[in-house]
Amino acid sequence: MRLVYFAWVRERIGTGEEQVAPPADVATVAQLIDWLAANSAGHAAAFAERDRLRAAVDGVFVGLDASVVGVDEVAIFPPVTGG
Amino acid sequence: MRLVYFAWVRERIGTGEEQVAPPADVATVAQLIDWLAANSAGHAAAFAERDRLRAAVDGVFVGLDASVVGVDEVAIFPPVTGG
Amino acid sequence: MIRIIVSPEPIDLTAEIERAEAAGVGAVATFTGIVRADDGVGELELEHYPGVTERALTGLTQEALRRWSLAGATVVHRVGPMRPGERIVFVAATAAHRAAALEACAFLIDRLKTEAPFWKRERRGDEAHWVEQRETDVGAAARWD
Amino acid sequence: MIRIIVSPEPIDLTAEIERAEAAGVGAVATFTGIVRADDGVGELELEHYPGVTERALTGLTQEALRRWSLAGATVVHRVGPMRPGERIVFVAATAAHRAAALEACAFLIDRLKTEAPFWKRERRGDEAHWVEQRETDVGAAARWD
Repeated sequence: MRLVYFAWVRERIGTGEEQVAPPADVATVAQLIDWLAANSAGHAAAFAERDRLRAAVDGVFVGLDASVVGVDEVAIFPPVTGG
Repeated sequence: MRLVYFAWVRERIGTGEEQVAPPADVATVAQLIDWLAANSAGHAAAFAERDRLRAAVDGVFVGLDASVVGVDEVAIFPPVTGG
Repeated sequence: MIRIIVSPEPIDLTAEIERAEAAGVGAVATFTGIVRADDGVGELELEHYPGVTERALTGLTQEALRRWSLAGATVVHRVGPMRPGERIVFVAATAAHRAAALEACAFLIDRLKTEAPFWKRERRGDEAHWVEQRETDVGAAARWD
Repeated sequence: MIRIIVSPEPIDLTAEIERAEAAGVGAVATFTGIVRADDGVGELELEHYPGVTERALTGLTQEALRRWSLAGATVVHRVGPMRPGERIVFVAATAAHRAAALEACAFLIDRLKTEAPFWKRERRGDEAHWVEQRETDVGAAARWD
């Protein structure tokens, strides 16, 4: 599974992209975030404020309760600020 | 008093501008219209449908009940269609 | 900053937009009206009430500046004969933030349609007729009352 | 006709407007967002999610075409570093009649602010910070729900 990060999430983690292989019980975006935060201080810092995180799965914006089972790409980022 | 006409009001009357000296009892735009229509077939044709007429007195849009006493210029025209 | 132009010259959109943007604003909303070719019109002619037109448009832009926090308001209206595809009217509102610019732009064009002394005549072949005021235009203007 | 551009190149407003007008429409509404100089910002940098951004903007314009009777919808968004006075975003909606164009234009910019994956970072001198989403933007987008 490819993970991509943007804006201050990317900066706190220290990379914009990484490949991970989470265990089978990681079924949702929220569980993926918990698993990543438990394994790295950088991820824990980036994900400290859960209500400031947004996500997309395979390019589609989703809630943090969305499934990540069998997906290719999960993006985690702050609320968008374009325009 | 100068009268100015626009669009189909101007065309039906046959002129865009004329000088008139209405009698003293012509006190409003509506009375001016009545007086003009009584004295000319062209004006009568132009003013046949009173609810399709709009007016301005000295450059300010007014209702047909507005005063024309002592004014310099009265404009009579159809509803506007710019833009 | 108010800019009002009533002229038979074609409307130079680039120059008008660059002028509007020059004020150092964050948001520019514009509306451009174009002569439609889709109903057989070969020529459109715009008559107006010289002097009074400019006064009405100035009053309209001043009202927009009272209602919204704007940096500027522009109204450019062409008069005389014009062809399908040519611009009849250009309206712009500039502001620090987009809501004021968008709302003021819609206000200006809606109110212009019922408050400024312009009259349109359409020519199709040898026939010409004066355009009637549309009920939807009266309604659109009234929503700003 | 949908036109979506996400690019580090400066936005060529004249070319975009001429392209929008070329469809033979009667009404063109546009919104342009410009980097404001008024709060000490020396540079603005726009990050985005390549591929997904274009998909989000395409979905947004398709939604506008479903809601209103439009001839076309354009969204051009600049990415990368830019300076105060430069254009960040240009949105245009074209239609036979003005109400559709004006409403669709406001819809596109309001929804873009909350639905398209762009992130702004402002630089003031040596300091940089990520811009926070504004509650007023969330509210403006929600009025189209």
